[in-house]
Amino acid sequence: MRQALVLGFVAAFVAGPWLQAAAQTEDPVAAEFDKFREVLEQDNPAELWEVKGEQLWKTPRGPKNASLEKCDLGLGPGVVRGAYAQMPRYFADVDRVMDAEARIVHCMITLQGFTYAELAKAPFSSATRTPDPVSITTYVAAQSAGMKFAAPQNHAEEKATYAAGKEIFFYRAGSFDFSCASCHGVDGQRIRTQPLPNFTKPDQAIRAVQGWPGYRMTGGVMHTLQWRLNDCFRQQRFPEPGYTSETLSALLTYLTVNSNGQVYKGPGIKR
Amino acid sequence: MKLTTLAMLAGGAALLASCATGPGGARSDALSMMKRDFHAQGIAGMDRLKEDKVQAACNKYNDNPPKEVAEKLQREQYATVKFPADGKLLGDWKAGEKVAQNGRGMAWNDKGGVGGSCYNCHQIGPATTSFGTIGPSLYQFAKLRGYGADVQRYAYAKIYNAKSYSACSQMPRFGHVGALTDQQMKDLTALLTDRASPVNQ
Amino acid sequence: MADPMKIRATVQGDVADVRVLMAHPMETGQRKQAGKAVPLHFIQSITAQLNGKTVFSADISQAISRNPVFAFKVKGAKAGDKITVTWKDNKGETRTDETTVRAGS
Amino acid sequence: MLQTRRTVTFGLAAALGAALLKPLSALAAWNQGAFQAKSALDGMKALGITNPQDSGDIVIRAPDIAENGAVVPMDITSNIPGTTSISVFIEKNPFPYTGTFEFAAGAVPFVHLRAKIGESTPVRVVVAAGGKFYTAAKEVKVTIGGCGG
Repeated sequence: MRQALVLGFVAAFVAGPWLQAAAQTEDPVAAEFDKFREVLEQDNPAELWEVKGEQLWKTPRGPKNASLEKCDLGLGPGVVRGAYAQMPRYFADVDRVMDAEARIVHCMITLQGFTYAELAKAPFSSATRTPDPVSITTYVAAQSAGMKFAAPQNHAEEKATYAAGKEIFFYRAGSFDFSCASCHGVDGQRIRTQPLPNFTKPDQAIRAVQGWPGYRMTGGVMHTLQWRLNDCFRQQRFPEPGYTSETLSALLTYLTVNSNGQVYKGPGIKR
Repeated sequence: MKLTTLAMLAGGAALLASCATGPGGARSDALSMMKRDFHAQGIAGMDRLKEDKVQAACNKYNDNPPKEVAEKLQREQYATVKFPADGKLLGDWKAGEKVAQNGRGMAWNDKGGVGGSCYNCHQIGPATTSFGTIGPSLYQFAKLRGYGADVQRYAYAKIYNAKSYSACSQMPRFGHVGALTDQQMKDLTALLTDRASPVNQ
Repeated sequence: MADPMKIRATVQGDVADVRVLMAHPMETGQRKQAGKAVPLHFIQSITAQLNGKTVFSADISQAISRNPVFAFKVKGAKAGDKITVTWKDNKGETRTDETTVRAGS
Repeated sequence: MLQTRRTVTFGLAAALGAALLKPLSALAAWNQGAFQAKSALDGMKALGITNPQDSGDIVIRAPDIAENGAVVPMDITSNIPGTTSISVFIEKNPFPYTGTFEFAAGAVPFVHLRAKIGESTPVRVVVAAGGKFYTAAKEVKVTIGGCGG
């Protein structure tokens, strides 16, 4: 990520001469962030939610008093290892493509008897509460750490969903005429000091999905990609996308397929 | 709506066997998905998902419309610019700096327009090093371009409706969509074009 | 009840590297939620024992980050030894977890 | 990494509870006076720290510029023989005294911690060794970041 920042200085900067001089050398701030990012990642509080998520996965809960151990994440009922890196994918039982959290929520509804309304009511973490699907997604994601992303593009619906996701990515609308691509469609740019990876490029798309679910230092809360995309649309000045909706699965299909072949490092730590 | 179902309905199942995209193509799938999946939140209504003329053209041509289309759009957009009734384009650059720093406004958790988010994308004053690079540097804006009325008018109109000069510019149309008040735009114009502004030192 | 800690203890030579993750809000008393200040709520004391003998302890303030992370090193430890960590917060709540020292790779 | 994770044991001793919280001699009680002091100097006074000597044998590894002031990681090591405790003062925080870490027989005088830092500040460390106090400080800058993550 920090490499992109340095790149940003070199490539996008032609204006201020005093800055050009600075651009010749590596950005010391970025280097410093990098160094301590490693320190922070060594002990990541995200692991606390992995533990919690594992318990939630294995404990009989909900009106049907069932565990999630029969939940099919695409590799067969109960198979968790490797599943996260191979989603979003098409699920015949719902005849749509689902990302990991969408599938987990689906399982909580069908196997445990929770309702979508109660799960979607306050789906994002606050200082005092981490919703169960967030912990469970963190657990599931951790079981794909070290594996390569391999979101399938075999079923016709998976291909169509990728294509729709790409359209959504480039769709400019809203008060500020923004699309996802406004910030993430060009190499080497940054917003304030934050590097903006170009998600249309395979080598950079990984930055959209790497490190999620992530422990966010701001607020000290655990967030998933459902939250991340929700907040992107807020900053895009769009209305709000539905939690675990097909729109978000489509966008995640576009981003993940673009990252296929790259290694997922597991739950991360975010600014 | 299931994408395959859409394709089947079109009666083109055989033709589309290897591609489940609906009859209107991926774009139509995407639009119907978004229309169904989004909901109004705070000040952000569902109307925001609809493209206006500029957005439609930029989406259609991948931000690169043919010259004549672009020029027509730019003329139309420039016509939306309402210059201040009192004829004064320069406000207070100090107030402008605050507007430029403020990144809030128009999101569903805002009450309306708040700031200009200028530093998100532009280098402006020399004191702020945490600036974005999505837009060009505006440092020494008038020092490089001149302090005349034409430069002030250009700055004001660009802030009011950036699409007046570049149909598919990534910059929002702050005046056109009511994200900034006349006074805020005057203050920003001063930040960029006032001789006393640190931007021009 | 407080959520469990996550403790990792690996020995290299005769020094055990002990790393602890704690689930705690560490409220400073300054944060506001729905217009009301969230009361001060933070871990005050930490004690770590090697096979029942205290080797490391700390008194801390609310300035320690939310979901605290600590690491320390214990000499004379070997694989199979027990490391026990206990914290106690300003509301009197306490939590103890234990792990076994593992040989480092 | 995964290997290590799986070997970790959880919550086994929850029932042992507060019985284990036997304070070390020097840490008889959580020092309210020191923790509520508004300056590092007052905090030190309340702790009985007097005349700390500057020392090059205290190593503070902390970022020059922290990515996020809510979580500033630091590794503190004392190379002073006979070190019994390390105390940390974040000078510009509203309550600078952040904590004291005590090392009994066998513990290496090292601690990794993560603290909240409100504004750019010196982080001052005081080491107690052989009945004397030693000190060193490291400047940490805190920045404003962008959005998202």
